[in-house]
Amino acid sequence: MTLWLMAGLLFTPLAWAVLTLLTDFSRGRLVTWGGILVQVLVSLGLWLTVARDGGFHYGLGGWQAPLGIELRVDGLAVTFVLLTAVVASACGLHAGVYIDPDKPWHRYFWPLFWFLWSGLNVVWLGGDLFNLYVGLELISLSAVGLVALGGKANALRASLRYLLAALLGSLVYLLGVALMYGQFGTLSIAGVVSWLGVHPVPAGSGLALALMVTGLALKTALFPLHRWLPPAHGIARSPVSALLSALVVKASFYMAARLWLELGEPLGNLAAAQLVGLLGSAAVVWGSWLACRQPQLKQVVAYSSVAQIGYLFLLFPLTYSVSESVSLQAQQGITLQVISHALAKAAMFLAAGNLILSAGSNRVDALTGVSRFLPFSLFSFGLAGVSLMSLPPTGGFAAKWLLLQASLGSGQWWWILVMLIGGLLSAAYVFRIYRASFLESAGPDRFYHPARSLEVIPMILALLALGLGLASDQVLSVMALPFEEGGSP
Amino acid sequence: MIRTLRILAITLACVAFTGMLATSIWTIAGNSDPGNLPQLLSENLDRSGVEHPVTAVLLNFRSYDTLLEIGVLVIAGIAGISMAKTASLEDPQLRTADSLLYALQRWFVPLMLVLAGYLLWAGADRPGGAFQAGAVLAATGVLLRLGGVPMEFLRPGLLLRLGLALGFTVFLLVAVASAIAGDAFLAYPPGMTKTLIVVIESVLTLSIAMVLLALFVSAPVNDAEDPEEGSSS
Amino acid sequence: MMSPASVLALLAVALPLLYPAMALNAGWVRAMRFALPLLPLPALVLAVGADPGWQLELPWLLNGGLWAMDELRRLFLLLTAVLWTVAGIYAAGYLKAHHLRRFCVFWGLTLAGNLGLTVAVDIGSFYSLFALMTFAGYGLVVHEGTDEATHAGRVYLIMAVLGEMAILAGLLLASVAADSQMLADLPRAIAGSPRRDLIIALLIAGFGVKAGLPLLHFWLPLAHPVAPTPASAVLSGAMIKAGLLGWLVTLPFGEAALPGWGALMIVAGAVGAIGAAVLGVRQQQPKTVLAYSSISQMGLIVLMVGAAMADSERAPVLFSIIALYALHHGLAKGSLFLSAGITLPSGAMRRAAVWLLIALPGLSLAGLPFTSGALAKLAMKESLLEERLEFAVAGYLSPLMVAGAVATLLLVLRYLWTLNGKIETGRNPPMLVTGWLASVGVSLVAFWWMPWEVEGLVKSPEWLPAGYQLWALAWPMLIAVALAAVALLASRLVRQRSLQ
Amino acid sequence: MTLNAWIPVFALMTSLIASLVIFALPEKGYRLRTWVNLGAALVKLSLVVVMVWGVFQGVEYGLSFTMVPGVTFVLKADALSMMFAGLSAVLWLLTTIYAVGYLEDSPNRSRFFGFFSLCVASTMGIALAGNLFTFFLFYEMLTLSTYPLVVHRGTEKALRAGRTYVIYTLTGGAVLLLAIAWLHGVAGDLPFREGGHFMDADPDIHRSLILIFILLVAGLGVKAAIFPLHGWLPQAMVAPAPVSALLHAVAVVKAGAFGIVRVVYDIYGVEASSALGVLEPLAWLAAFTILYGSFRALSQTDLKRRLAFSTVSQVSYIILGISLFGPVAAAGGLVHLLHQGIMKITLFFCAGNYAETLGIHRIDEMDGAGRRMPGTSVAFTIGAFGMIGAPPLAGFITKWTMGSGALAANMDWVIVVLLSSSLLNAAYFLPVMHRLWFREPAGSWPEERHWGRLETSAWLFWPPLLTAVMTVMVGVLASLPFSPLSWAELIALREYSP
Amino acid sequence: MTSSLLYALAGAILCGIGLFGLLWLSHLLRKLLAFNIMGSGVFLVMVGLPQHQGGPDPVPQALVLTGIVVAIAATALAVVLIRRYFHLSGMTGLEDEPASPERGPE
Repeated sequence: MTLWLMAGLLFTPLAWAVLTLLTDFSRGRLVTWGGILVQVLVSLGLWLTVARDGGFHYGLGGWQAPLGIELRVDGLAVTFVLLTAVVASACGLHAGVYIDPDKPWHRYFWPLFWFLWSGLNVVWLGGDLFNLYVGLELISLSAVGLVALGGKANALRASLRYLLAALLGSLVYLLGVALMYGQFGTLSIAGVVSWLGVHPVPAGSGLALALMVTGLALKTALFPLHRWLPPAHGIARSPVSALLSALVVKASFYMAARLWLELGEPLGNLAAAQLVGLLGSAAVVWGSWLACRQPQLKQVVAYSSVAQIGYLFLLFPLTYSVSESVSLQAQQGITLQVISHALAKAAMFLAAGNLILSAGSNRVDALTGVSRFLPFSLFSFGLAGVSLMSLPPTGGFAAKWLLLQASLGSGQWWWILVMLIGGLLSAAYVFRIYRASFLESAGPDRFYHPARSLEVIPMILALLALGLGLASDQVLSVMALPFEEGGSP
Repeated sequence: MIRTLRILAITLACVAFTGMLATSIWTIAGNSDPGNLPQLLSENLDRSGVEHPVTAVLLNFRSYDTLLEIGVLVIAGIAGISMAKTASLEDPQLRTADSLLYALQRWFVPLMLVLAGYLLWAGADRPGGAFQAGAVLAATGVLLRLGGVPMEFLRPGLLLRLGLALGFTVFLLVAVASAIAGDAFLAYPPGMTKTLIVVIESVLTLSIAMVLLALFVSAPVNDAEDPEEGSSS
Repeated sequence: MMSPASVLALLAVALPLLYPAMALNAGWVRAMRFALPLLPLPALVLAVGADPGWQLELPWLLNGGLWAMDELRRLFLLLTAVLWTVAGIYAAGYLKAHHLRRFCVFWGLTLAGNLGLTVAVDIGSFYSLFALMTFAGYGLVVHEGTDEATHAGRVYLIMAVLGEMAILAGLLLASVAADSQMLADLPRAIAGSPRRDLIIALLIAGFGVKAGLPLLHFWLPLAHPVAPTPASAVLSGAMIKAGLLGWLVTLPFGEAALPGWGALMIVAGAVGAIGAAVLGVRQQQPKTVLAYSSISQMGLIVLMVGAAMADSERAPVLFSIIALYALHHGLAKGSLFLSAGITLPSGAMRRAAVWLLIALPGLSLAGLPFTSGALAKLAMKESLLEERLEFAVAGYLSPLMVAGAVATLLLVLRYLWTLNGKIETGRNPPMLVTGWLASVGVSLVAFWWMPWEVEGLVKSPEWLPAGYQLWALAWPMLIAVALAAVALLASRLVRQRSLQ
Repeated sequence: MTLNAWIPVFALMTSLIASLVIFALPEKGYRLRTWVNLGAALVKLSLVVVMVWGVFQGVEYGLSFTMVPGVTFVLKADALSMMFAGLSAVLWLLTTIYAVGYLEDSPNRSRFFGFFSLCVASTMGIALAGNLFTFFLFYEMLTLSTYPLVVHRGTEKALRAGRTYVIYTLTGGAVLLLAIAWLHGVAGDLPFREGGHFMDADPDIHRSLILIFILLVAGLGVKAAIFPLHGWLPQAMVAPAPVSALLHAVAVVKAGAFGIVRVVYDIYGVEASSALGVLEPLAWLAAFTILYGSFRALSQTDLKRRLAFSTVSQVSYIILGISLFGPVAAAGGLVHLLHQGIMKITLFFCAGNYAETLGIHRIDEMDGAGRRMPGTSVAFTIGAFGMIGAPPLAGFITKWTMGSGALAANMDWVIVVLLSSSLLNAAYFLPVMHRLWFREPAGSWPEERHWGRLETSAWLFWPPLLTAVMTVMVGVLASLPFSPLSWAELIALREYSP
Repeated sequence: MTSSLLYALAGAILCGIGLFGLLWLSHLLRKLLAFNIMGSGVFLVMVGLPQHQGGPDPVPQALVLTGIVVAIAATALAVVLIRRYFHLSGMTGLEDEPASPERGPE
C-alpha cells in the first residue's frame, strides 16, 4: 500500500506532465483534474498512513543509503506533501479557468505545472543532498518557465533575473554539497548525522553548511538576496504567482531548515544563527515597508512574501543552543508559519488575480469601489490578509504565538519586537488594499465579474488558513509522530 | 568612483570567498573520512547490470536522480519551445550556399551519427552514455539546421512534443513497470537490467538531442521580425 | 393585598407621571388642559385620609423603596396637593393654546416629583423624585420662551444641577455613614459621622438652592416671575417647600446640638428675611416682588430651622411650627401669585371685592389677626422665645422676627402697589377665576378645617388671640404701614420735584 | 460532550452563521436577509437567557480544546460573561432592527450586515472567552470585523477614520499580544478564574507582573478609549449610526473595558492587583479620563462627536469602578458596563434618527426638533439624563453604587470625580435638550424626509424608545433579581469571595 | 597534496572567478558564461575533493554528470530567454530598466 502511495506521489506528477505535454490546454485541463484527484488522494493516504504508523525511510530502486537515494517520509514531510496537494490543486483548478485557453503557449502551462509539483514532492521527501539539488532545479526551471510563459519583455526580464538567482543559489548549494561529500563521504543527511554522532566535529565543515544555507537563502529570497522575487512573483499569472509564493520559496527554505535542524547544532555557530535571524528581521521590516509603497496590487503581495519569508528565518536563532522545548516551539511555529503562509499567500494571489481580472488593471488605485461589486474575492483577500497580519484565530497567529513563546523562552526578546512591528506593517499594507476597495466610486458597476469557481477557490484556501489556527495542535501533532529509523515498507 | 568602489568590493568578496573555499577544501582534504561508499559500490556493481561504475550510479543506484535530470531537460525544452515562433521554420536566409559547409554536412553528419551510437553503447563499460550521445546527436542537428535543413519535426507540434517526452516516458514506464512486477520503484527486474538500461539509454539519447536541438531552434535569430507574438496577450 | 392608601399613593405619583403620555395622541391634547386639576386629587385624598403609620414597601424600586406617611409629611403633602389642585384649576383657564402640550407635560412631571418626594422615605426614590421635580420645573420656568425666561431658565438649571450634586454627595456620604438606604436613619448617622460637618454643609447647600437660602437664592427672583402664573404659584408655594422638607428629613435635628450651624442658619435666615425685603421693595414687577417675598418668608423659616439645629431639645416643637408656617406661607403665597394673573372686573363694588381678595392673603402673610398668618406668626413667636432656647444667638431672634414681620408687610404692600400699576380690566376665564378664588378660599378659610389635631404638631388653632398677642401682631404691621406711607410720600415728592 | 458544553458554541455560532449566510445572500434579498438577521438575534437572545438562568443556578457551561500547543481555546459562561453576552444579545437585536431601517435603500447592505453579524459574533466570543488567549482571538476578530463597518460609507473621511481606528486598535492588539505571550511565559495558560491566580504569587515575578499589567491595560485601553489612547473614537463617529451605536455601546469600547475587568479580576485577582499596587494608578487614570472626556465633549459642535467624547468619559467609569478596591464599587463599575451600553445606544439611535429624518448633524441645528420628533427626543432626553446621572435612571444607579463603594473603600476623591463628571455631563447635555424642547425651529430642516404617520420610519422609531424604557427600567427596578445591578452584585460577590 | 586536490583548489579559484563574473558583469550572456565557469569550478571541487585509496570515486563523477546535464539545460533555457528578451526589448542587461509601463489585464 505504502509503495503505491509513494509511487503515486513521486511518479504521477511526472506522468501527468508527460500526458499534458501531449495535449492542448483544454484537454490538459481535463487530464489535470484527474491528476489532481489522484494526487490529493495519494497525499491524503500517505498522510493518514504516516499518522497511523509513523514515518519511515524509503529507498528508491531497492537501494538503501548511502548507495542509493533514500527518502525520508516523516510527519513533517507528509504534512508538506499534503499542503502541496491542497495548494497546488487549488492553483491548478484556478488556473484552468483563469488562463486563457486560446493562447497557444498556454498549453505548456500544464506540463510545467506538473513538473513543479513533482519537484516539490521530491524536496519534501528528499533525504539525499544531491537528490534535493536535482529537485530544486526541477522546481526552479519549471518555475522560471511558468513565469516566462507568454514571453513578454517584462516577464522575460523577471524570469531571467529569477533564473540567474536560482542558478547561482543552486550552484552555491551544490558547492556546499561537494564539500559535504568530501568531508563525510556520503550524501545522505541521515548518514552525515550518524557520522557526526560517532566522530568529533571536523574543522572546516562549517563552510559547507554555510554555503548550502546561503544558496538556499538566495533561492528563498532572504533579505539582501530578495530582489529577484517581487518582479517574478508580481509579473507571473496569478495562479503561478500563488504557486511560487506559496510553495516554491518554501521548498528551498524547507531544505535549509532541515539542514539546520539536523546539522546546525554541530556545524553552525551562534553568530551565524543570529545573523540569519537578523536578516530575517530586516526582511520582515523592509519587505513590509516596501509592500506598503507599491503601486501595483501584485507587487504588494509579492513584497509581502519577502516579509513573511523573513519570519521563517527566525528558526535559526531560535533553535540554536536553546532548550529542547524552546526549540520545539520554534520549530512548530515555523512549520505553522510555512503552512499558513502557503495557504494565505496562495489565497491572496488568487484573489488578487480575480480582482485584477475584474478591475482590468493591476494598480491598487484601480480597485476603487470594487468592494461593492466583488465582495467575495475581496473577502478572501481580506481573510488571507488576516492570516498574514497574524491575527487570531489564523494559522499565522498560532505561528507567531509559538515564536513569541520561543523568543521569550530563550530570552531573545528582540525578535518579539520584530514580530510585533512586522504584524503592524503587514496590517498596513493589507488595509491599504481594503482602503482602496472601500472607497466609494460614483460610477456604476464597471467591473468584469469572474466566474464563481474563480472566487470560491481562494476563499477555500483563506478559510483553511483561518482554520489552521484552530486546529494547529492537531496539525503539529503529526510532527511528533514516531519515526522508524531505517524502517521501510 | 562608485564603480571603482563596487568593483573593489566585489573583487574583495570574491577573493575572500575563494580563500575561504580553498582553506576549507584544504582542511577537509586533510581530515576527510574515507567513506565506505566506493567499496559498497564496487560490491554492488554486479547487481547493477552495467560494468562501468559511473553508469551504474547514474542508471541504477541513483537512477531517480537521472530520471529527474531528464525531467529538468524536458522542462528546459518545454520552456524553450513555449517561446518559439509558431511560424514556419523554413527560413531562406539560413540556407547556405557555402559549399564548404555543405560538404561538411555531407561528410560529418553520418560520422557524428555513428559516433553518437558508439558513445551510447560504450556507456556500459567505459566513460560515455546517453548524455554524451545525445549531445553529439544534437550537434548533428545543429549542423543540419545551420545548413538550412528545415527539419519540420522541430516545429512546435505534437511530433516535437512526443520527441521531447519519449525518453522520459520510457524511463518512467520502466520505473513503474518494475513496481507492477512487484519490485521497488526504479528497481530493474533481475536479468533484464542490462536490456532495460540500454533501452532507456537509447531513448534518452534521442530525447536529449531533441531537447537541445529544440532549444537551439527556439531562440530567435538576431534580426528576425516578430511582430505578433508576445507583444499582445 | 395593598391597602387603599398604598393604591392611592401609587396612583398619586403614577397619575401625573403617566399623564404626559396623553400628549402622544393629538386628539387628547385638548383634554389635557382639563385634566390638570385632577392630577393631584389622589394625593389630596391620601393626605387627608391616610392612616398614621401607613407605609408601602417597594423592594424592587431602586435600592429598595419605602413610602410612608408621618405627620410632617402629611402637612407637606396636603400643602402640595392643595396648591397644585388650585393652581391646576387656574392653569386650565390661564393657558393659551401655544405650547399647551409641552406645558402640560412638564406640569405633570413636576407634580409627580413634588408629590412623590413628599411621601418617599427611602433615599433613592426621594432623591429621584426631587430631581424629577427640579428638572421638569425647568420646563415650566422657560415655558414662555422669552429671552428673560431663557436666561432665568439657564440660571435655574445651573443652580439646580449644582444643588442636585450637593444633595447627591450629601446623601451618598450620609447613606454610607448610616449603611442604610432610608432617610430616617440618616440624621443619627450624620450626627455620629466623622464627616458630619461636610454632610451637613452639602445638604444645607443642596436643599438650600431650592429653598432660596441667601446667596443660593438668586435664581428665584429670576425664575418665579417669568414662569406662567400658575407655575409661579406652585414654584413659590410648593416646590420651594420641597427644599425645606429635604432639610427637615435629613439634617440631624434632635440628635445633636449644633450651635455653630444653628447660628449660621439664623444669620442666613436673617439676611434672607431682611435683605430680600430691601431688594424686593425696589422691584417693579409684581411677581418679582412676590419672589423676594418668598425669599424673605423662607428666611424666617430658616431662622426656625437654625434654632432647631442649635437646640436639639426644642427641635420637635419647632418642627411643627415650621410645618405650620410652611403650610400657611405656601397657601398664601400661592394665592398671591395667582392673583397676579387676574384682571379686574368692571364695577366699583366688584373691583373693591377683588382687591380685597387679592390683599387678604397678603395681609395674612403679614400676620393679620384671624388669619392663618396670625396663627403661624404667633406660634413662631411662642416657640422662639428667648428663655426657652438654649444657645447663644437666641436673644436676637425676637427682634429679627419683628423685623421680618415688618419686611413681610412692606413687600405685600409693594406688591399691591406694583400690581395696581399693571392690572388690567377685562373678563377672566371662568376656570382662572375659580382657581384663584379657590386658592384664596383655601388660604383664608379652609386652613381652619384642615386636620390639625394631629399629635405632636400644633395646638388646635385659637380663633381669637389674646390681647397682648393682637398687639404683638399689630405693631410691626403699623410700622410697616408707616414706612410704606413715608415711602409713598417721598416718592410723590420726588416725582413732583422731577416734574417741575 | 454534553449539551451544556455546546450552548456557548451555539450562541457564538448563531451570529457567525448568520454572517456567512448574509454574505452569501444577494444584495437584493432584502426580506430574507432581514429575517435571517432577526431570527439569529432572537435565537441568540434565547440562548443567552438560558445560560443566564443556568449560571445563576450554578450550571457550568463551557468547552475547551488545545489550539496551539500549550494554549487552549476555552469558551465558558460565568456570571461576568453573561453580563456582557446579555448586553450584546439584547442590543444586537435592537441595533439590527434599527440598522434595517437606517440602511433602507442604501448600497452595500449585504456587506454591512455580514460584518455586522461578524462583529456581534466576536463580541459574543469576547464575552464567553475562558482565557486570555481566547479573549485575544475574538478581540482581534472584532477589530477586523468593525473596520468595514467604520468605513462603510466609503468617503475619504470615513476611510481616514478607519485608518486611524485600525492603527490604534492593531497597535493595541500587538501590545496586548505581547503582554499575553509574556504572561503565558511567566505563568502558563491561565483560565479566567474568579479570584484570579496571583493571590500569592512568587515575589520574584512581581516586577514582571506589574509590567505585564501595564502592557495589558495599554493594549486593552485602546479599545476602552482610556485617555491617551482614545483618539480613534471621536473620529470613528463618521460611521453609520447603528455602527456608532454598536461601537460605543456594545462592541468595541466595551470589549476593552471588559478585558480590563477580566484581567483585574479573573487573571490577577483583585486582591493581588491591589497588593501589586496597580489598581490605584489605574483608578487615577480612569478618573482623569472621565474628566478629560467630559471636558472635550463640551466644546464639540457635532452631535455624534459630542456623544463620542461622552463615551470616552463614560467607559472609564467601568474601569474606575473595578479599580476601586471593594465589592460595592466593583458592582458599580460592572453595572455601568450594561448601563452605559443601554444609555449610549439610545443616544446614538436618536442622533441617527435626527440625521436620517431631518438631516441634523450639528447641535445648533437641533432647535425645536422635539416638536417634530417627540418620540425620539423623549428617548434622547432620557438617555442624556441617564448619562448625567439623574435619578432614577441607569446612570444614577451606577454613580450611587460606585460612590458608595468609593466611600467604603475610603477613596473620597472619587466622589468629587463623579460629581464633577455629572456636572460636566449636565453642561453638555442640558443645552442640547433645551434646544430640542424650548427653541423654536429655524424654519426648515436641513434634509427632511417623511414617513407617514410616525415621526420617522418605524424601524428607527422603536429601538431608541425601547432602550430609553430600558434605561428607566434598569434604574427603577434595580433591586429586582436579574436586574443589572443585582447581577453585578452577584459577580462582585463571587469575585471578592471566590 | 595530491593531484585531485589540485583540481579541487583550481575549482575553488574557478568558483571565485565565476562569482565575480556573475556579480560584476551586466551583459546577460556574460553572466551566463560566468555561471558556467562557476559551475565548472563546483564540479571540479566535487570530483577533486573526495580522495580514496581505491582511485577515483565514481559517485561524484556520476553526480557531476547529472549536474552538467542540469547546467546545460539551464544554460540552454537561459540562452533562449536572453535571446528572446533581447529580441523584444533590445537590451542585453537587466539593470537599465525602462520605466515599467502599466500592465494591462492579465
